[in-house]
Amino acid sequence: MPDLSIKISSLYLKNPVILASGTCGYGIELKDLIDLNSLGGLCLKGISLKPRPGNPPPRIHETASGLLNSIGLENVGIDRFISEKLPLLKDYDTCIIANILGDSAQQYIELAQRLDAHHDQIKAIELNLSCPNVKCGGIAFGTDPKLISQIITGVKKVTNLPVIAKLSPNVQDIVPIATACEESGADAISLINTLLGTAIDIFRKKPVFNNIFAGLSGPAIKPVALRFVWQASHAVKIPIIGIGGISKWEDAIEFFMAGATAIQIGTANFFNPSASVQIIQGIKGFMRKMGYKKIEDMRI
Amino acid sequence: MPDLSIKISSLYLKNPVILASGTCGYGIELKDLIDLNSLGGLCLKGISLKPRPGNPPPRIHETASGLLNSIGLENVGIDRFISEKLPLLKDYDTCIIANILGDSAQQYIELAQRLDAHHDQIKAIELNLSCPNVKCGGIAFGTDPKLISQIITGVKKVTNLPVIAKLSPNVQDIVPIATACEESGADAISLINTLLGTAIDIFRKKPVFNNIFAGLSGPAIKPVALRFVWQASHAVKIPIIGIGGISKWEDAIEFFMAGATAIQIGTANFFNPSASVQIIQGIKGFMRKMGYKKIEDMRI
Amino acid sequence: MEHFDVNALISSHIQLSQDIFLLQIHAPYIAFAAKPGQFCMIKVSGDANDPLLRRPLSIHRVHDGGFVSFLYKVIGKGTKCLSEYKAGEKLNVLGPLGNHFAIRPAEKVIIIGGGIGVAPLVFLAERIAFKHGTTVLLGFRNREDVCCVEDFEKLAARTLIATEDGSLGHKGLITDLLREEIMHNPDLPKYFYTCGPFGMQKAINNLIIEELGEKKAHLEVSLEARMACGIGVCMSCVTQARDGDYLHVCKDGPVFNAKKILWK
Amino acid sequence: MEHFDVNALISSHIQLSQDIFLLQIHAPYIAFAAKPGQFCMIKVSGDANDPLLRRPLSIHRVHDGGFVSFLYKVIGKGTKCLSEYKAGEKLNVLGPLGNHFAIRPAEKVIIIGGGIGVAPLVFLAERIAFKHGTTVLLGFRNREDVCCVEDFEKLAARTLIATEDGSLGHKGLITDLLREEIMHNPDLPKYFYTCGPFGMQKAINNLIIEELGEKKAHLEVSLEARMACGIGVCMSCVTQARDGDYLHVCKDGPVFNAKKILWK
Ligand SMILES: Cc1cc2nc3c(=O)[nH]c(=O)nc-3n(C[C@H](O)[C@H](O)[C@H](O)COP(=O)(O)OP(=O)(O)OC[C@H]3O[C@@H](n4cnc5c(N)ncnc54)[C@H](O)[C@@H]3O)c2cc1C
Ligand SMILES: Cc1cc2nc3c(=O)[nH]c(=O)nc-3n(C[C@H](O)[C@H](O)[C@H](O)COP(=O)(O)OP(=O)(O)OC[C@H]3O[C@@H](n4cnc5c(N)ncnc54)[C@H](O)[C@@H]3O)c2cc1C
Ligand SMILES: Cc1cc2nc3c(=O)[nH]c(=O)nc-3n(C[C@H](O)[C@H](O)[C@H](O)COP(=O)(O)O)c2cc1C
Ligand SMILES: Cc1cc2nc3c(=O)[nH]c(=O)nc-3n(C[C@H](O)[C@H](O)[C@H](O)COP(=O)(O)O)c2cc1C
Ligand code: FES
Ligand code: FES
Repeated sequence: MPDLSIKISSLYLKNPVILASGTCGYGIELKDLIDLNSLGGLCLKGISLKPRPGNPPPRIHETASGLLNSIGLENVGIDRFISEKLPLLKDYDTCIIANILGDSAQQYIELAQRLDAHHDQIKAIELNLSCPNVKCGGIAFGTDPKLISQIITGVKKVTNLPVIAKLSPNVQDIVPIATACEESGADAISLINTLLGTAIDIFRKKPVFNNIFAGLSGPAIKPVALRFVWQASHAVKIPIIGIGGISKWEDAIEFFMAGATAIQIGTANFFNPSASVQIIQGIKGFMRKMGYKKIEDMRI
Repeated sequence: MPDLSIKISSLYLKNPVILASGTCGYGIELKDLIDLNSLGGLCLKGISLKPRPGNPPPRIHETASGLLNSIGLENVGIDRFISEKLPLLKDYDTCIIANILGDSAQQYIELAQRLDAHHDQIKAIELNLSCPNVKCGGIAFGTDPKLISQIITGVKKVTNLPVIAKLSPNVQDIVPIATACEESGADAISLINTLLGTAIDIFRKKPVFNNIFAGLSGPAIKPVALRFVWQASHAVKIPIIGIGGISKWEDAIEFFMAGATAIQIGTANFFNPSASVQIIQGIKGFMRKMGYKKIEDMRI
Repeated sequence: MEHFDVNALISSHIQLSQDIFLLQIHAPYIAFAAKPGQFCMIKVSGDANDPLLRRPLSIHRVHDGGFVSFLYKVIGKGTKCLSEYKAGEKLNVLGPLGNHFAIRPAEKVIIIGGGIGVAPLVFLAERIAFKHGTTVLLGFRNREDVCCVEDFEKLAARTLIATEDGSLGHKGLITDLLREEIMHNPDLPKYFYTCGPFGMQKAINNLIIEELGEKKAHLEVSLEARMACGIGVCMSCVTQARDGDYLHVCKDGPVFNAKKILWK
Repeated sequence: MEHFDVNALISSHIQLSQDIFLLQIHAPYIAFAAKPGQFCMIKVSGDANDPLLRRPLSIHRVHDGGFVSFLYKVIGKGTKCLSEYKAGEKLNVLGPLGNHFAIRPAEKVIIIGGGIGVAPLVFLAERIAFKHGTTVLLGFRNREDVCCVEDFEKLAARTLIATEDGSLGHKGLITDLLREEIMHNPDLPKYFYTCGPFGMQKAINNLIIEELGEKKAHLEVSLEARMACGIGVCMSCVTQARDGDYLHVCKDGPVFNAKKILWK
């Protein structure tokens, strides 16, 4: 019987399948459709200090095997997250990961501090580092190793929870960035966030999205995500959580072989709410058939 | 009646639809399937000084709405290109663009010089700048504005043919690179080349490709390509040739609106050899219906 | 709200006109739980990834034996794909989703449908009209687009039709019918339901407020939005509320009190 | 080599066994131009992009009236998609592509097919066996996989079968049949044709060289490779030649003189 459990620093997951931030809401919405207890983890919708209304519609646009989104990080804010959303997950036995975002390093630190007080329920903090840094003219944190180090070091000071740095793929070379994460104490790296893309409404002669650019996700981006995971996992020793276009168990195996310790399912939840559960079953079946005992045995 | 013709410096194209390098062989192979005379241009398979055998199989792998390729730039070399391939296109009335690649700036310059002698047939030279630079430890030329400038300046010295710089999308910011092209005298920029990706053969537990990484093309990458075209066309004044996932006329219009002066059709030629011809018809129909007179009128 | 993700057998699939199709599936769980105004998310490309997302379609009717039907118009890639499915094949269907119309006494309601927006209104009329009669106003572009008239008539509903080109019924807009209905009917019903294009629903809302005043205008509208998940997790399906907030059409709707909506 | 990209009507599509299908299309241009050993590239996802590429299938037979048939095995996503097409629907088909088997006098040839590799050999036998008889050796994994036997027998071919599990014909490999044929047949035919898995064709090549020597071994093999275009423009379909060069299966092949191939 294969053992699907994995460890990411102090974090124990019964299996390596996590729902990706922004694609499973606050978790509870899925309770009718899948057994939340069967999941390795749930990475909840990105949370900011203040509530964010998000962007005006349209917020999504379908592309070939992909999805462009410009949700604008709509969320209820940390206060309502703690008072209204977290309690709903009390009785579930899955690892809850909070995903946070800020305009400045200080905001990430403050959010981490607030969440740390709820370490009975929250088992790890994922830093969404693909947000534009307001102080530095809107450049995404995720492209600057120095800024990333600053955030991670600051966050590590205020919490003992494992800290996962979620990286943007819109960079030339992931290696210096992954290395900066490792050196500044991140417990794991998750990647990729969405690829920057755009679409034009040809009949209105203007970009589909108000912000012009949007984030591309879904099966279309899997080959690119897998490449980033390979590159990062060959550059650092901390665990990598692979994300990007995973919709079948075969995809998950590819990520494990490329060096991922765990994976997250994003867009697939939309078109197949049972994807995560089917993927867990599929991983188990493949490991049994091929004689793999642990997830890490699959690493090339 | 809309006028589909465009100009790229001294280059006149009867319409803005060009077949992309590496996806139309040496052109002549397509003569049974499409009327080559109806095309704006033909960008032939990338040519090097010496013949290149290419990579061992497998060389392609299908992904969701995409194609990974690791052809390894197989080509007959400049000598046979000139003696055997070019003559076959003599009687066609379409704009022939030669695509060249080298290990060093010197090689690009030498190739351009050789091709310049055939300016009766060759109407422009496209520099494939996504090749690894052997002298600089294999970093792609396309990621370094200084190297790019060096190549373009050198090439411009040896030929009067319009020079098109074909850029790699595997960079964080296309703006400094596009600007470097413009400043060093490139007549146009074409983008994007393929996105770096990979795939794993899970039953053999190894990467599908010998070189691990391969280039992703096809409809999957269209949103990313369109984003690069938008960014580049808002940064420089020289014409942009949009490439990436174009398979329908609607796609082409999106690229024109995003700022492209012309477009290239790549992977679509494989699954629909008539794509280019259908796209030309579709562009014409759309312009007529919407009252656009020139391609540039569509620019947002 | 309980919902189910089922792999349902297509029991029939009929082309009603050039671009309108009637699809019936066997999905007992959904049929049993469904309420008028709710919708389903349908995977139209089998195991393939293109088109990627499910498509939202209102529940048109439910039938004895656990059958659910959808009435839809082919407008793009996804609905085209769906139209190619044949009876005997299977479809992934997630539902019932969203909130629903409030059920009111039949003599007090007017149902107003525009174009393919009539789809959910038959189910509503069935639930409402049971033992009663209802007034139904339907607007279409032309004769070709007209559908569901017999469905409403079978329910003994008083069914009035407007077409823009006058090829059937009143020549003009549905608001013409509605204005007349309001003006010539002293014994005015209190509750209005609509489904159809945003512009049409906006015009109806304006007309009702104009004629009856804010206070007496009870209008439930069914809105559309681009949806990725249909279950409230992706935040993609927003429409703007009058108070400036965003409403999520898949969860807070698709049925809304017209007063809550920013009709811009 | 002339080829055509046609939108062909499916005239019939029959499931022969668990995973083997016989597809017939109406494509007069292709039918007329086709030679045994050539193949077509078939778009299996209509206008959708997933699966993206066309799939190569050998021309199984051509029929009077401009019909072309394909015999294929469902092995993955693309062939699964193809199998879902119904008679009356249309398919984009590009062909005929590649080179072809050389036609030799029937009494001098042996045709050897393995598994679904028999597909192009029926067409070959038809062209060769016209007025003559041919020896055909067929190897399969088991009884379930056996196909085309009657096709060959109808052509008055001497058809011998081997199955790995012995569920039909000789129990063992096709090379057993071939060795026997060579050993017990003093009046040996000079030309061999094969199509099937690479390993099988390699074994056949080895056996023939072993038994007859390099000089007398005239073997034409039909190879497979992953193809994007099928027409020689993408350079994806290479197989290695004995002299170290790469051969392009879609243009230089799919039929090769076995001596040219690096049998690694
Ligand atoms: C709650 C709800 C109920 C609906 N009920 C019905 C019904 O009963 N019958 C019917 O014919 N139509 C109904 N629609 C509209 C239907 O969902 C769209 O016509 C359909 O999604 C179009 O898909 P397409 O791929 O053919 O079009 P495309 O334009 O190619 O679609 C592109 C993308 O935009 C989305 N989209 C396009 N039009 C709409 C739209 N009007 N609403 C929401 N998303 C859209 C698609 O889902 C897809 O993601 C309903 C929509 C919603 C939100
Ligand atoms: C010249 C030629 C003629 C052929 N004739 C026949 C025939 O008559 N009958 C038949 O059943 N099969 C034939 N094949 C094999 C057939 O093309 C593959 O079985 C088919 O492409 C598998 O596609 P898939 O999507 O179902 O499988 P997947 O494994 O999902 O395909 C993934 C990718 O690999 C490629 N691929 C997978 N297997 C093969 C293969 N064996 N050869 C080439 N590409 C492959 C696919 O085309 C696709 O691009 C032929 C192949 C070639 C090259
Ligand atoms: C609608 C949507 C909303 C998302 N919101 C967030 C978010 O709030 N925080 C975050 O870190 N990532 C967010 N993401 C990114 C996903 O978590 C994931 O990294 C990305 O979609 C790639 O994975 P996929 O291809 O499996 O979807 C979002 C993605 C989508 C599609
Ligand atoms: C099989 C293949 C071979 C290619 N060879 C070349 C080449 O030799 N030179 C070059 O500049 N680009 C080459 N390209 C890149 C294409 O020209 C194009 O930039 C890329 O495929 C994106 O466009 P598409 O999505 O329309 O295919 C190749 C692409 C493919 C798929
Ligand atoms: S469609 Fe996902 S939240 Fe409404
Ligand atoms: S398949 Fe494209 S060259 Fe052979």
